[in-house]
Amino acid sequence: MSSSAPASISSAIANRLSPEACLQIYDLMLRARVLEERLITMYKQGDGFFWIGGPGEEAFNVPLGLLVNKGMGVDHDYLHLHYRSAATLLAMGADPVDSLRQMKNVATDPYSKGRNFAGHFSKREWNVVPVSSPIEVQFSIAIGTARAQRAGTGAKGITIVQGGDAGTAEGDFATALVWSSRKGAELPLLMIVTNNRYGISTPFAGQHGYDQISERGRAFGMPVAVVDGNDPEASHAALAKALEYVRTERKPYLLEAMVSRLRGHSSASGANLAKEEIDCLDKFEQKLVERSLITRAQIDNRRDVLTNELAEAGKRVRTEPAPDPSSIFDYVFADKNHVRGES
Amino acid sequence: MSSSAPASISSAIANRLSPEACLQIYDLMLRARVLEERLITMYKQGDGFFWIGGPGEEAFNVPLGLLVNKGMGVDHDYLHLHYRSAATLLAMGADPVDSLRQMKNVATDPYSKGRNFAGHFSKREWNVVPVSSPIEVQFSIAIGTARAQRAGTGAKGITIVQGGDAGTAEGDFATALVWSSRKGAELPLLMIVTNNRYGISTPFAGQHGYDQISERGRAFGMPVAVVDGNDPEASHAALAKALEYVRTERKPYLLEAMVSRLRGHSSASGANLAKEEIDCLDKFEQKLVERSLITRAQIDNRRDVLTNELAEAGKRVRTEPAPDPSSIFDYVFADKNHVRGES
Amino acid sequence: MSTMIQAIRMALHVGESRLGVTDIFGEDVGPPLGGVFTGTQGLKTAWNTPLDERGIVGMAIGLALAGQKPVAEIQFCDYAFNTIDLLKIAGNTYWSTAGDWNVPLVLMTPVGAGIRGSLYHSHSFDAMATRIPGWKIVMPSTPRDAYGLLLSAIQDPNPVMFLMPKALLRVKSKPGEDIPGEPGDDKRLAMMIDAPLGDRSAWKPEWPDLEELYIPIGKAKVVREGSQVSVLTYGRNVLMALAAAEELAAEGIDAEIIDLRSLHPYDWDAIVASVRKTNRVLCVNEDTEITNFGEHLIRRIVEELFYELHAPPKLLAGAHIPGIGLADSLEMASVPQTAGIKAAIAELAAHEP
Amino acid sequence: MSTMIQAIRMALHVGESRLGVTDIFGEDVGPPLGGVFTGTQGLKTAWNTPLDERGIVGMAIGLALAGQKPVAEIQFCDYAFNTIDLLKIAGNTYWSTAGDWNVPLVLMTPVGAGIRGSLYHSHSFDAMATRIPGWKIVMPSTPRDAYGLLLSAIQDPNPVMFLMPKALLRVKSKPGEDIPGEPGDDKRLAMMIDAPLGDRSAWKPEWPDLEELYIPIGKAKVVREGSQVSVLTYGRNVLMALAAAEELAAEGIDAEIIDLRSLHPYDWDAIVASVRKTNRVLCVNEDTEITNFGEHLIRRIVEELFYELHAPPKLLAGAHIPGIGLADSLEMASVPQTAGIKAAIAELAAHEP
Ligand SMILES: Cc1ncc(C[n+]2csc(CCOP(=O)(O)OP(=O)(O)O)c2C)c(N)n1
Ligand SMILES: Cc1ncc(C[n+]2csc(CCOP(=O)(O)OP(=O)(O)O)c2C)c(N)n1
Ligand SMILES: [Mg+2]
Ligand SMILES: [Mg+2]
Repeated sequence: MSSSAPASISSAIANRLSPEACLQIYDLMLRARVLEERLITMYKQGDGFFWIGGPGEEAFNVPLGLLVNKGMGVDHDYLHLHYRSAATLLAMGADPVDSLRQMKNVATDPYSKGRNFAGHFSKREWNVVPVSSPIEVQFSIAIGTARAQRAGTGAKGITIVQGGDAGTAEGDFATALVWSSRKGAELPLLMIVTNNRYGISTPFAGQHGYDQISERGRAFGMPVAVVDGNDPEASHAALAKALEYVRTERKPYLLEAMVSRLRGHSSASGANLAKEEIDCLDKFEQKLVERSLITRAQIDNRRDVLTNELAEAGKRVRTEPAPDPSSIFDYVFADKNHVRGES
Repeated sequence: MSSSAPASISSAIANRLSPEACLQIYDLMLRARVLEERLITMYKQGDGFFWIGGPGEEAFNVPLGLLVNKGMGVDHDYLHLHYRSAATLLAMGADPVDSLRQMKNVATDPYSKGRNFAGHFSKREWNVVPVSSPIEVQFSIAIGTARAQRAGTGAKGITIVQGGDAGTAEGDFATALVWSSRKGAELPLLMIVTNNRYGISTPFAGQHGYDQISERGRAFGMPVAVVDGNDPEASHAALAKALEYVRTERKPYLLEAMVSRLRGHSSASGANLAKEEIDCLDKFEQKLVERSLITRAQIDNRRDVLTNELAEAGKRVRTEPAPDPSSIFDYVFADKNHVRGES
Repeated sequence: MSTMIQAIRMALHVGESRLGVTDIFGEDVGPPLGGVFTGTQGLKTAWNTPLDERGIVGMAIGLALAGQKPVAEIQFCDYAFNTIDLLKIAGNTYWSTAGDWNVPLVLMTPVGAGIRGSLYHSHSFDAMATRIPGWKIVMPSTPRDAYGLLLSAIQDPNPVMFLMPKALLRVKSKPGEDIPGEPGDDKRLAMMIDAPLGDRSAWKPEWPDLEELYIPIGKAKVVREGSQVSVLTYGRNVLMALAAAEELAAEGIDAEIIDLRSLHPYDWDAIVASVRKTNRVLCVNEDTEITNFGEHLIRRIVEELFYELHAPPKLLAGAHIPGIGLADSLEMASVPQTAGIKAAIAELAAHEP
Repeated sequence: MSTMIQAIRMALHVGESRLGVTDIFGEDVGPPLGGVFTGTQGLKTAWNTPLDERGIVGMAIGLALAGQKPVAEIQFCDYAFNTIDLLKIAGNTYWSTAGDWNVPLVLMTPVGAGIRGSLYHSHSFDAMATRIPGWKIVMPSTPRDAYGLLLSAIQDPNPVMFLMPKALLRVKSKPGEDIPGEPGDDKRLAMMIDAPLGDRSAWKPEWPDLEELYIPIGKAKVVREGSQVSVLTYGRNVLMALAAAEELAAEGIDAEIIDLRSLHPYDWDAIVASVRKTNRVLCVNEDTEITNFGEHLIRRIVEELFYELHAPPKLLAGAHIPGIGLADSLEMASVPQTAGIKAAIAELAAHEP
């Protein structure tokens, strides 16, 4: 995934991670997958009104979560994610049960207190900027956190923004390209496009004038790369390289990850398995088995354990209270400047 | 101005136009310049509230007006211009006195009946789409007239859209790039950026990540070119080439013209002469004198004649009626479908 | 007996096959999906756009200027708020050019709450839309009105916004409110014009032969005659107001329910006639309650009919909060519900000057 | 004696030198121009952005989230209509995250008619702004209020919109309304803080040492006490209403003029007190008259104070047309003028129940 060469030729050997790293990534990928499956089950059982998430993006989103400089404030990385980022949050250490709470829209949902859809994360403690439903606006907002971290400020963190392929047609994507690359005022911004080749029902083909969206970064003088987002080792390497560049150069980088959409767009389209898509989890399991880092039995057992854990958690969440009707008037105006550390 | 080479190396010889063509272009450039000077004088004498226009763009805008396939409907070219396009309109045959009328905001102003600023043209008879003040929106609207002329429709006209350099930072510029280059659904759209290296007071340097804005077209697979907009022959050649491509291929083309801003941004910044800028009219006069196509005496005489004509016209326009207050309620809703030929 | 979304689809079919509609477009509007609510399935001029609302509105304006007849969709009105400047241009072009260029386009977009859509699938657009001069704004509450208003919108030489009450899209028409030409049997209609699940590449709709029906823009409909209170409403709230009125009838309270159908221009004569009769007014809509279209109606009623009023006019609207929360309890508390409408009508009826 | 634009510049200086303002930005906000109205000349944190309003608003939100204190400018509110979705996000983030992230930013933008600005330099923004929950909205009518409201906006942990009445930016403050610390002599002040014409690369402002002054957001000001009619207005129309009231005083009509100053939250107590006293209400603003903020005020007054009213409340606002025409005759006919305000007050005063 060098800035000139396509993903395919990136040497698999070069990207190989240690057995420990592989197993850590695998376990997080599995946790993320099991979480999404639980959320879909909850939806189908009427324990939530709408599901949207990231099954098929775990191989890319888990390494992203592991490579983040996690924390609060400009010395850590700001994350402007979208609604397929559960794996990234889990890799950062989020409690999957909190996702069940948001799905069930109970008052205990820590991300929105039952106000927002599943996958709409917000965690100031970790610089996870609120996920909002409008496509691509995060690209216009990310330039602001990035400016607070620009060269000369001494800030150690950078800003990472992520969105889908279809969304790059919004002007906000161009806004991020233009504002982050101004000569002499470049921003430490990693722009990630997770390309699953669909916008809801609309295929990539016929909506774009190029084969790879990352080509759009070249005119702005920024490094661009494409990576196989179904390969966690390649993704880890591509992310490490991109992050290294942005951290040291304090300049923008555009990374495109080719990923799968395993359960279709959302519950609105049925959330059924898309058999034609590559399953990064299957692929990685095979690899780990071939490398004899894990056995089928261990895999099946681990999956059962995690599945049962979340099934039990789901039952508990069912018993948690719905938000109070009068709470709709809470949090319209702040009386403290929380983002400035007041509390 | 080939899609790879910079403007500079485009051979002057190759671009040479016939004496007749040169003199026609020169006379139109002069008419346009004299018109702008009259408008500025009107502003300074209190015969108008605001001036904005195109002194310094005549060498590019006149050839544009001459090369347009002028007329009404999809078999002719649609023009989505901005507020510096008087020279293009004059080259198409517009009456300069109508510009004085809009400047003086009298009821006889054919473009807006005293409602809009100078330079805000509208002429359905010639497919001149209304110029509106918001920067860059014409790029989002132009894709619509272009779609009505796309390959397969049999339409003979194409769509031409023009805007400034700073305005390309708006998402609408990206919208035109994305929508016009969709594979299999390309649009016959010539996008022109007249780059005067300023947005009001803000210099080009420091606001962009590239040296030439036209670079942004490459990722979309469209031909791009840069031309010296102070050279009418080079501009004529660059436009002829671009138009030829769009007319035959029915695909988009991005042309950047480097132009001067001879009177600053507008009357808001004084409309005084910017001595540091190249004056395309002076340059072309020298050339024509060198080629002995015209004499200094003829030039001075011609300028006097045109100046006096417009001075006289300005006096007449002063006597024309102001719009009636009650007319503010006219033309809120149409009762006929004019754009469909009803009248 | 069709649903509103089927009625819209049939109107678009008539539009593209007989009324000169050239382009029906938006995100996921073309095959294979035919719209997130199925409104554009099986239409021959329907196509998918890039994910760019500004491009969609710009495309519609440009097509209109080029003498085409575009019908554009913004997938949810929640996502139209980055295009207000372009909507204003569509509305001001005829005026700014003093009659040179009119802009005949139709913009469709689903609005309102009622589907547990959380912050970004619950917005209303009526207050925003009525603030944009040069547009005509319509919003049906029945499939038949949807069909007739959409045909009128397509024929209009001006920009017309067609607001689709999300919660009513799958509600079936009442007996006697058929669309002229549709088969009486709704199973049959579904077989004919609803795309099958799964692969549809081979599917073609079989259109009933429909007659044209034009509901004039600017005419309200008295959906329930009454003598004591005038309820001025539209879209989803019409059904709630009717339900409330029926319950109140049992209690001897007689409310008149007016479905405005057109928000701009609106039917002032119908409002005046009703207020002169009942002397009491309730405006109901789902949009947030500060700078709300119902407040315009009340302001004008007060200015012109002050001495006709036997009680202070009342507005029942959405809470003035930044969003509509996902949880049942939150959505119900955020926008008017039948019980609240019933209480408001009863209070007004009981009010003695 | 400063002008409003000088007062704004001085407030921004206090903001960046004492109150933690980190970024003042927008189109032509930085050197050399320092703002199309000179509001940001000589400020050390002022910088020029690309010509992209969406980027400007997004930048402001992002900076706020990162704990900075941004003051962003949209050059004319006429050009903010492609950012409404982002303004809504600034307003709903604290709510949607149930208190996790507040968004402390200030957005300044010039509004209103009065300078023959034609279609795109005459827009009002008060109706649009009051429709976006989660924002505080202020609009001064004097230099001193501009100074004090802007300092309060900078200190507020929420998004605050600071609407600058274009026509008043160069109006000088009245005696006794000085900004604490400014030199009495206005020539002197100009010498100190106005950038010279021509080359300014070497110029540095000499700031007076200013005291902080906070005009609380949410408090109106009774600018003229009166007994017969309450005029609720703000911005440019305050001066017109005062002029009208002075003329009417000579004719024995005694109007009370209330400058709301804050549009959201607004000072309901002040309104109630005035209406209880005068029993007659006139709302005046320049925004288009359908779905207008003045209609909200009238709706609430009617709902809560119906029996206090001795005359139908009246709204004087901009004509509901797609734009404001350039010609004198057109602009004057499109928005309220002193004569019209005077006539409306007189009519209300003369009205007998
Ligand atoms: C501004 C906006 N327009 C439309 C939508 C409705 N919508 C939700 S997801 C989606 C498709 C997004 O596709 P892409 O950007 O490729 O991301 P993906 O879902 O494929 O990961 C659309 C159109 C939206 N949420 N926001
Ligand atoms: C959307 C919008 N934002 C801001 C303005 C104010 N404005 C008018 S011209 C201008 C600068 C345009 O610069 P450029 O695009 O380079 O065109 P030029 O005037 O230099 O030809 C600005 C900011 C506007 N008219 N529209
Ligand atoms: Mg996608
Ligand atoms: Mg320029």
